Amino acid sequence: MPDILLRYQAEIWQAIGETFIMVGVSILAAILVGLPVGTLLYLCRKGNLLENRFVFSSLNLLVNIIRSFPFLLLVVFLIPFTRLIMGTAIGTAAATVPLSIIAFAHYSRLVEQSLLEIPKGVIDAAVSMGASVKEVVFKFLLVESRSGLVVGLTMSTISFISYSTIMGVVGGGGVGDFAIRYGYQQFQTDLMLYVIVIMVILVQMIQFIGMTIARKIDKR
Amino acid sequence: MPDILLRYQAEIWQAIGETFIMVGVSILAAILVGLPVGTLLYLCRKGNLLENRFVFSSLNLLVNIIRSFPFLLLVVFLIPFTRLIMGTAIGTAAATVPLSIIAFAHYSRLVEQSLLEIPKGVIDAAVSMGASVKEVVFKFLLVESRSGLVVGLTMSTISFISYSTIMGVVGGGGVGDFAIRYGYQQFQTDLMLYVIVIMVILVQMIQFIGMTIARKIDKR
Amino acid sequence: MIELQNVTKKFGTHTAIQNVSLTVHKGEIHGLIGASGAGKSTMLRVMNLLEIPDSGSIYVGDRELTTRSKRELREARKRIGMIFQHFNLVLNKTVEQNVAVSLQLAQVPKHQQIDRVRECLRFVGLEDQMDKYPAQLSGGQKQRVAIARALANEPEVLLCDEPTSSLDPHTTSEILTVIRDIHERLGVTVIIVSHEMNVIKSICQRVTVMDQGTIYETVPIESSGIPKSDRSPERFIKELKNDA
Amino acid sequence: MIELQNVTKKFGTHTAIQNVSLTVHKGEIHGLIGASGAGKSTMLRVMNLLEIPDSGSIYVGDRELTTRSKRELREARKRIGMIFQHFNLVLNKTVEQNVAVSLQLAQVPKHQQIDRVRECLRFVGLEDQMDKYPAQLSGGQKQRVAIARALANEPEVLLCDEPTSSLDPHTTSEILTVIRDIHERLGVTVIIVSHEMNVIKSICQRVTVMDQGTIYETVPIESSGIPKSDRSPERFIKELKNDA
Amino acid sequence: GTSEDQQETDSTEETAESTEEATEESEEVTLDVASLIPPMTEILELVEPELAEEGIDLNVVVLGDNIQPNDALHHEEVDANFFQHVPFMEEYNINNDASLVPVEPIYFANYGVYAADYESMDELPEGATIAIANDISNIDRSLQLLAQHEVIELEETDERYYTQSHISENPNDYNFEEVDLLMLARMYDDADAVVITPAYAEPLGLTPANDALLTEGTENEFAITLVAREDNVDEEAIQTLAEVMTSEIVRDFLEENYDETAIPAFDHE
Ligand SMILES: Nc1ncnc2c1ncn2[C@@H]1O[C@H](COP(=O)(O)OP(=O)(O)OP(=O)(O)O)[C@@H](O)[C@H]1O
Ligand SMILES: Nc1ncnc2c1ncn2[C@@H]1O[C@H](COP(=O)(O)OP(=O)(O)OP(=O)(O)O)[C@@H](O)[C@H]1O
Ligand code: MET
Ligand SMILES: [Mg+2]
Ligand SMILES: [Mg+2]
Repeated sequence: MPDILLRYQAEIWQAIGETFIMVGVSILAAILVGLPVGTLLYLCRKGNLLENRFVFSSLNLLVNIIRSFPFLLLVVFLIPFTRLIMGTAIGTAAATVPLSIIAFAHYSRLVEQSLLEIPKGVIDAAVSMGASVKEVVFKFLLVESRSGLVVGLTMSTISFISYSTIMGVVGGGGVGDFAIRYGYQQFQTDLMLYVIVIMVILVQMIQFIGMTIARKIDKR
Repeated sequence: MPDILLRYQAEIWQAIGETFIMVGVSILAAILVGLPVGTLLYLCRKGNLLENRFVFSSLNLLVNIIRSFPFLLLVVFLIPFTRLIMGTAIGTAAATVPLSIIAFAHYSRLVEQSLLEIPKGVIDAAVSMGASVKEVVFKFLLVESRSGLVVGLTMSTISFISYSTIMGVVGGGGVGDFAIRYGYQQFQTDLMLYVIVIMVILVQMIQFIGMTIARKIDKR
Repeated sequence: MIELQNVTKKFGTHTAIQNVSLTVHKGEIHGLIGASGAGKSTMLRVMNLLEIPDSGSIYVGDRELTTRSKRELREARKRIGMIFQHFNLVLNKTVEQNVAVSLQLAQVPKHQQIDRVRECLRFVGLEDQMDKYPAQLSGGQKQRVAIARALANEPEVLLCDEPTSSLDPHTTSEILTVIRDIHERLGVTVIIVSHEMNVIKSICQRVTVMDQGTIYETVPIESSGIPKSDRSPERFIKELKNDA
Repeated sequence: MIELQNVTKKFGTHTAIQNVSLTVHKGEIHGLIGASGAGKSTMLRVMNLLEIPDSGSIYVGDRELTTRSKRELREARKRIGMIFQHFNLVLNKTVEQNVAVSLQLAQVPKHQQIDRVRECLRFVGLEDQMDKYPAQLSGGQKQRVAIARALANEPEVLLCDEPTSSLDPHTTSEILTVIRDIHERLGVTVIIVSHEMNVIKSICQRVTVMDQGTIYETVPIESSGIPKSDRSPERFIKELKNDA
Repeated sequence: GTSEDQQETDSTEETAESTEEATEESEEVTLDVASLIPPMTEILELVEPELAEEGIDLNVVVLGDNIQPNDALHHEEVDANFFQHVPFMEEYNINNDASLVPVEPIYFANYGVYAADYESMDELPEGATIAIANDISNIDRSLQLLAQHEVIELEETDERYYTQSHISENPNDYNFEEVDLLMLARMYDDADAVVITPAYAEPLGLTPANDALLTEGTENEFAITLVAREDNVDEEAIQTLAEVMTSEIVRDFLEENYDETAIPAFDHE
């Protein structure tokens, strides 16, 4: 292992840990909030099961507002909110708040897109069996789109890593911030490149795992 | 119109212009490079028409590397390259180089995902008619996935706006940078909010146009 | 049991069903025939409100379907089984899961589900394909899964859109026997769309002929009975040589 | 014309076709029947190498198909029309475009394409549905588009997987007449999978019976001719009452 | 008419020649100067007309972080930059094999310690959290400021910069939280105290004179300085720029608008 990596070993491990926390929480937010919101966007769209102009427009606007904000400004804008629920606006834990919000907005769009690809016949079958909307979602839509949802979550996760990079601004840390601070701002170009290699490996792993799962569960 | 907007009118229009240039070029790159790369990723994947482990792994790695870089560092990393092809590394024109590169990598994944959703029967039909790979792509795959491709391009475009925000670092300008510079760094919170409203409107428009087109061309 | 009153359904400018009135009696097996594009599938889809008519009313049992609450409509649909022309299986569920889902929706207790699924799959001759996914099945096997799914929940009404379109004569006989059995045993009302006159003639009691979105005529017939058959390939040879 | 030698095709552990040899003569209409899951579709798909066999060889014309270059294989496929059991239409293309694409692939000059597409759609009775998309068609209409597409390019070999499975008797007669016509006029070799004995018996000259992935027997038959029919609904009534 | 035409042509030629000469004498020079935020950018804009009179076309290139202005200068994409203090520039030179040189110090950004809830350093409770910038030269600068006022003690080191690891005495057990420059001011309500430049304190309505618990003053090496390259520092245009930036106009401007926050550095020469 290169000397410089050994020298910064402790910091790098810590940064990796911080990235895992930030990205992990983002993934949770994507699944727990993004998945329902994306599903609602789909269901409330014109012509679909829960067609509802008001809910659709509101959610659509909310997601667009979040995605419109320059991410840095979103972080700043959310500081009071972050402080409210985390007690502080700085540090890795605090950084998970804006990350989670961008995460759910990001993933909800990918969920919506995946659901749009489901053949209408499947929904016909579900409805004809007397499935409630909840049952249509859980027993049909999510089953039939599951590989698309996993591919989407894989893409989102990789984006979350990229977003987490900016969280150095509020002391979130993480590998990306490490690369920027030590590598770029302190001109340790070799260190920066090593850290980027670490990030590439991380991303390759996520991509590989995600696509493998997606292929395994795709029986169509 | 609020006073402060009037006062900064000229700058804001210029920033909007810069954003249009940066995002416009990104969209071009997404279509001209991202679409072919995403299609190749799909075609070369195991079990598909052009199955080719080497091409697939190379492209996959390339896209992952681009997406792994903290965007700020990608911009910095590409400076020599940008200087080579644009003559300078600063300014709006120069900013389009890293943006185009992230754009193609970003969109290629969404293209790949859309193509993965195409039912296998369509490809069977194409192959049985003696279509060459090129014909399969142009006369079948792209036709059948076109609405997904438009939804994806819409999502990508919105991401490009978000990425362009960071281009202030190399003097790229744009609305996002304007909001950060005047609003955030100089604490003109009201100006910042107005500019963000402009961005939200821009994003809403893109989303609306994109989804409308997608619905119109989806005959499935 | 099922009554359509002056039902019209348009797709854009095209009128798929025009001012149709039809009564299907409780417990009968009712055939629906007509040229391709005559509106047969649309008729079936209107009967469980999968397609909402532009005008007219639909009675299933005693009450108008369109006036029911969402919950009541769902309950009504659970008692109406449907076999789709294009099967509409869930591609990411196994054969077993595709059939089980209709039992889950009807809140059948878990331990009963498994037995019932097996029983239905045995009916259609697929008990050994339980763990396959639809993409791994032949056309006829897919169709049989769709039939098993529709039967699983012991519906009061069974809407069948070309239920035997991909089935060989033996399997067709077996499926028709199953349909007639549940009809006799449970008094199920069956509406069957088919282009195969043999199928219609073998089990239907009344047949409606459709023409360009309207009902041309409804005639009672004497069902001819389901031809005997077995699974052996000799049958094919015999039949080829017999009445050529 | 088409010869399979010792062809075996497995899906995972399941053997769909086991060591099958079959010769289809140039210019004959050859039937393929057998129970659901017997391997009929797989046989057809092997014949144009859509399914690559695990062992054995396939001759189409004079040369082995598996040894050809990609380009030669494509050219060979252009002369083999195929009607799929599940149609496999391009859902984002109109009826017209779905048919035209096979002409485009064969580099038919543009101005001839339009006439040819119209002609084929007239054969299948869809000349007035040119601008609809598949999702707007009934099951039988979709099937007829698939037939028109396969015929458009005047193939030398026509592989038909249940080509009339969703068609009413009249349309079936018409389609069979079209197939027999091009067979007589152009000497097209036709292989037809169908579970409807009437269809097989009406136009086939030889019939192969499949059973569990193997060929049980191939028998020559005297084709009975295609029953006359017209499009009127009275026909249905007549047939219902006739031989009940 | 021929001779008249002749004459006319001649005279046109002459005029053309003379214009050419004129341009040569006062040739339009364009100076690209990279900068970040006010007051730096404002100072540059202020002197623009002065330079125009001298035939110098000043073009302010606004960039977004603390590295790019030096990179752009080093790679000759701009002719000078104006955003940093000399130690920061030296650090860049060492790491990038560059030869940037200071031209003229312009103003002191009077670094200071501010607290929302406390009037003086003594009120700050034990274990309080003090937010400081997170880039190496500003960590150094913040720690030096605190050491200067004996809030902490720093051990001797031959490294270029002091970091938290060099704190040898911290009698009040303060916590130092490193945050991005852009976040520092927003930590004013969050941390017990922040160490910031006046440029960031001003929008909070804070000035070094009235509100700072401690300030750095002007006895230090941290004046914001106009920087050029070794190869162009002696060029007339750069020197002219330095001249106008140290003129009375700039002094008046700073004193009027940035009293206490940006203290002119050029009278300390
Ligand atoms: N992709 C696949 N994976 C696994 N098994 C398959 C696959 N395709 C077909 N099979 C199996 O191979 C056997 C033959 O299938 P095939 O589609 O050739 O039958 P078929 O004779 O056309 O039947 P049908 O008349 O019902 O269409 C079936 O048992 C089927 O389950
Ligand atoms: N979604 C739709 N949009 C537009 N037209 C439609 C749609 N669905 C059906 N149609 C048209 O309505 C008519 C009746 O269709 P339907 O599917 O009911 O016919 P069918 O009697 O079931 O025919 P088949 O025997 O071919 O299945 C057809 O002409 C068809 O083209
Ligand atoms: N940005 C600081 C200021 O405002 C100085 C930057 S030099 C690293 O004074
Ligand atoms: Mg139909
Ligand atoms: Mg088949």
